[in-house]
Amino acid sequence: MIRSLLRFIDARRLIFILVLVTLSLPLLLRWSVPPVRMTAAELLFNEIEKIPTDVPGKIVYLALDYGPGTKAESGSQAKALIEHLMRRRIKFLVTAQVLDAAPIINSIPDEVAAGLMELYPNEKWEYGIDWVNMGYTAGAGLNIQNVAKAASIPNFFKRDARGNSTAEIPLFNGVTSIESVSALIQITAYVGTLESYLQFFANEKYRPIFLHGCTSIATPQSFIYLDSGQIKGLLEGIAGAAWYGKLLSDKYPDRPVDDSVVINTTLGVAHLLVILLIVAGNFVGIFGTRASKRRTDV
Amino acid sequence: MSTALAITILAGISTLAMLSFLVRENSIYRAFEHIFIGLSAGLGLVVTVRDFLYPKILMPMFGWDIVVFPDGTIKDPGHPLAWMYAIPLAFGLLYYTMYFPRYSWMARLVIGFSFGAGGGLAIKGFFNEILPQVTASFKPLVVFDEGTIAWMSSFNNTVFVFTLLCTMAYFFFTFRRGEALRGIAGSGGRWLMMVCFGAFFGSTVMARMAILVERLQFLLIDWTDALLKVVGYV
Amino acid sequence: MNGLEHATPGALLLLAILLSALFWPKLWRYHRDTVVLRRIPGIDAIEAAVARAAELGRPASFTTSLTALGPVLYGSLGVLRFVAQKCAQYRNRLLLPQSAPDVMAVCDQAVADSYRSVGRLNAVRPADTVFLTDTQFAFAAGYMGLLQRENVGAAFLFGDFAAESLILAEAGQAVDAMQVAATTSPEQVAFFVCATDATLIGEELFAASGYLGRDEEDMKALFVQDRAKLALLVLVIVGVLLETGASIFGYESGLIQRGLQWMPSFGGAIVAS
Amino acid sequence: MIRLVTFLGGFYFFLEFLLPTEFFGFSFAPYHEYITNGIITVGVAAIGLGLISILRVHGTRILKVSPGWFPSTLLLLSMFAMIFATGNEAILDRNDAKLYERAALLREFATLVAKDGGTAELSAEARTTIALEAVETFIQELPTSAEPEADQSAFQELVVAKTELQRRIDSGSRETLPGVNEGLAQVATALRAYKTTVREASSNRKVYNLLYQGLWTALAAAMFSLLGFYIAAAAYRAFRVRSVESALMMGAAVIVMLGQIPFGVWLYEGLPALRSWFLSVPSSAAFRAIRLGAGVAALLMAIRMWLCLDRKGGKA
Repeated sequence: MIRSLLRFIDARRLIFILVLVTLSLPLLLRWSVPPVRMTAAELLFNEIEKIPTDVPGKIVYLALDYGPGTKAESGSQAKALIEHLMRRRIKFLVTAQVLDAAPIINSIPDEVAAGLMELYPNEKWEYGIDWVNMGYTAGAGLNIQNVAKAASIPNFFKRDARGNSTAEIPLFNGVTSIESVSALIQITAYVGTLESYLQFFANEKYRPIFLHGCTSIATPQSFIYLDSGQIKGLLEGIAGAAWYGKLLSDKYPDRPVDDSVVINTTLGVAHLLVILLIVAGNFVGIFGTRASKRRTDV
Repeated sequence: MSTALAITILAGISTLAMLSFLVRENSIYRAFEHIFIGLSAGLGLVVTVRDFLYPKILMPMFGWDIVVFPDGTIKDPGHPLAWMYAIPLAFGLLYYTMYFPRYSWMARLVIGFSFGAGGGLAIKGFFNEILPQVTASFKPLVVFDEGTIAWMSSFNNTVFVFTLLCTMAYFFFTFRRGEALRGIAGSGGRWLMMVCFGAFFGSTVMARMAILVERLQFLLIDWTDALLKVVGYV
Repeated sequence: MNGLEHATPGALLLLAILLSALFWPKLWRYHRDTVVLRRIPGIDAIEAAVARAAELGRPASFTTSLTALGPVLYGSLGVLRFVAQKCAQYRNRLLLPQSAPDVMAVCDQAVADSYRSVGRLNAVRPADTVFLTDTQFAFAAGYMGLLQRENVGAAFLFGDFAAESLILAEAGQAVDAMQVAATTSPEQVAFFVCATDATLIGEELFAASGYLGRDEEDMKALFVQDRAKLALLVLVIVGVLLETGASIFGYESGLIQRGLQWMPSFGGAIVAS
Repeated sequence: MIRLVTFLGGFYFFLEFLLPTEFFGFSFAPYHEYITNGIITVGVAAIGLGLISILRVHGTRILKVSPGWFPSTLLLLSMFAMIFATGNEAILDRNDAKLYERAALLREFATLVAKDGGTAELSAEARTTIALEAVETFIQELPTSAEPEADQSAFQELVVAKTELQRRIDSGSRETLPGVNEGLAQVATALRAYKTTVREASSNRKVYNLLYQGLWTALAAAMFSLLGFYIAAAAYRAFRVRSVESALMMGAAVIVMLGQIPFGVWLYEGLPALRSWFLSVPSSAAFRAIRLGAGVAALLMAIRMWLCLDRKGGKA
């Protein structure tokens, strides 16, 4: 029985088990190691801090262009940023130019708001007052251009994702053209979506400050825009989100440990495991208990 | 039980079924695999009709897109030549002759046509996609910053160009005897490629693991919560 | 510079140079005997894999994954024909997991032709062309299951791949099949290198059928491909030198770009790229 | 023959590329979309092939009750279920959309009449009555009783808007058309809100959500997450130091991995920067080189496809 089991668990399956265990444990124990300092994320944090909250008719334009596939990375970024905006009572509208984001942008602000109201029972964050969801709009760059050129953003959208006409939404009081947008925050897992904003989200006179969150794969490209000053702050993958969470916790000490830090730790562990496996593989290769199957040849 | 709850439960079961392949190919995996394929096939079919065939082809073809005001004045006359869509549609139907050996040569016509179209498009594609990448690689080997040499960017550009050229050189298949240089450049290019593949592999680990973590979170937290709800519910 | 939507004199000139070897081989002093082929290990693996599958009495499989009808598919078809011929000769089954209907039609034709060419047309089994679906991961799931259940001995992965690449390759690993992969998408090469026995990188995919054939025409095709590339290489070098010069001597940069984009006006219309 | 057809297939795109946007007053632009759609249609027409193949393979398997008949049954069932659910959703969407479009059209007409009154054939009054009657009939067609499972308050709002509009029609004249227009707008909004709740509550939507979110999306995500396991297995197997090449590959991979995790900087602070350099300088260069080479090869292959230059490859 046991012998047959051992025979069944070959190197391959052993690895699978290892992966499963090493990833599940930190998640369950909510184990968190202090994240690495991310200067780009700090830039973003400070930009949000700079946004004035007393000027009426100003909104932040939050574009979440990612699908379920990158929920762990982009999702954590979105949560952290939305929490920051809500805590500072900065009004924002959320929208997406990719279809798979449609359900996400509908649910995420609700979740964050619910969490905050749990934490502060005597405060209130309401849809239509603190944020509004404009839903998915097709047409990518073209559509973005129209928004930027529109004389009145509420009139351009006409109706929000939940079917209410923008005229009746209190958040839009005093909101006119793109000049009412104090900042654009774009979080994406898709190539080219940031570019379409960089190209089109501005008019002759005014361009809001651009803030960006990207997946770890895309960091090198995104850094080019940070260097060129086209974006003023950047969240790099989960690491960026984690450091952002740390910054939030520093400012709001009563804040519970957030997912991003846990996920960040988990992913760190996952990487260590992979590196460990590489080392182990080489040991096996050298001391040939089981020589590699066939020579991998390019 | 509410729909949302049902969805979560079902999603969890589907996830486990797929992951069960890691242990070994089993009947549950097989069942869900076939369901998955069935759903995708159905979805693909409907989406094609809903998003392309109906609105872009059939509606104009039959003039369903013509809009008339209540007093009979025409608002949108549609396109007079839209009926011509019938031609490519009929031509495309020749694909189905492949099931009748006697007429299968007709299918070859359509296939030929499609290849031709693909070829024509690709020519344009080269100038639209590849050419910009070519010109984008024209990087100055020496970069000046207010009169002084910017060493870092100069170095980066040099490495970039060197890698580019070596890698391109690696892909020469034919050569005349005694062109050793290209061979050397080639093997250099091959090494650089390996570095690049390794680097990309490394950076992809993050993305893939992130997805796995997201799924595990779903299973360990959302799904278990849902299960408990159901248990409490029953 | 942005891509060119429409041809410009500069672009046409470039096109002419790139195609010159195709239409006037003599221009490049083409002579069959002067052409020596560099060895591509992956190529030899193709035949070895088919043979191995036959020895083990396990079917072979050939997939183009989600590759659409186009040059890449066209290039892969050459290899498919070769593999199909060998399978026909070895009296071995060849599975074709398919994702797109029109591609399926094309592959069926190719297989039928190659079976006919070795006089075993009646051995073609329509049921071995398995249409899965065009959804990335549904296709991958189907492919995994198929390889397991049919216990495939050799798997060929040719074409454009995306994230599914590693899933497909690991499916082959799981049944210990000998795998040869070729892809033009560099992002996926790394995974194929890790999980398959032989990987053709980038344009080697286009060269593969030439290597397998090795007759006059193939040689010429490879020669042409190389010369076009040589022209491009030279273009890059010139461009780099010009830019370097621009940054040293301070004359205006981007000369070639402008050259490529320059457009005389027809009928009064000025055309930007 | 085949050669000719093949040539024709590519000819348009080549010509479209060859000719500038405007060539002695002639331009493809207005036709481009139509022609492209036409060419796409040819490929789309093949969609049935996949369906036939599926029905053939799995149908026979079921009929013969040969091994694997059960999964095949599931496959066909789920396929038809999806076709039904999604198709039904699409049709319902279409019907709702028709109502909204109708309202929009009526509004446009009302504004038109209010603005420039009569036409050559019809007097302003006649057109006004036509407009009002059209709105009247439109109101008739609106839902009169609330669906039981729908949001009742939304329906009440619709009723209110309706009665208001009715009032405006009854006292309708060309001058009051703008008012009618406004009323229509309110009705349209209320209608949309109500319809949304109806659809949300519909059983078809529930089935669709179960199939789409419960199964399809979940299955796709699960497949995607398999990569997490596989990438680990691949790392174990493949990164063995056998040659300079594999050593380089391994080295780069490890550096990049260490560069993107919190533990990395414990070893060396420079790692993240190093990672970024690796990815942005040598990697992107090598990638580009591969793309360029493949691009040129593809270009040549395209030409040969288009002109049927070779016996080999995919000669149809």
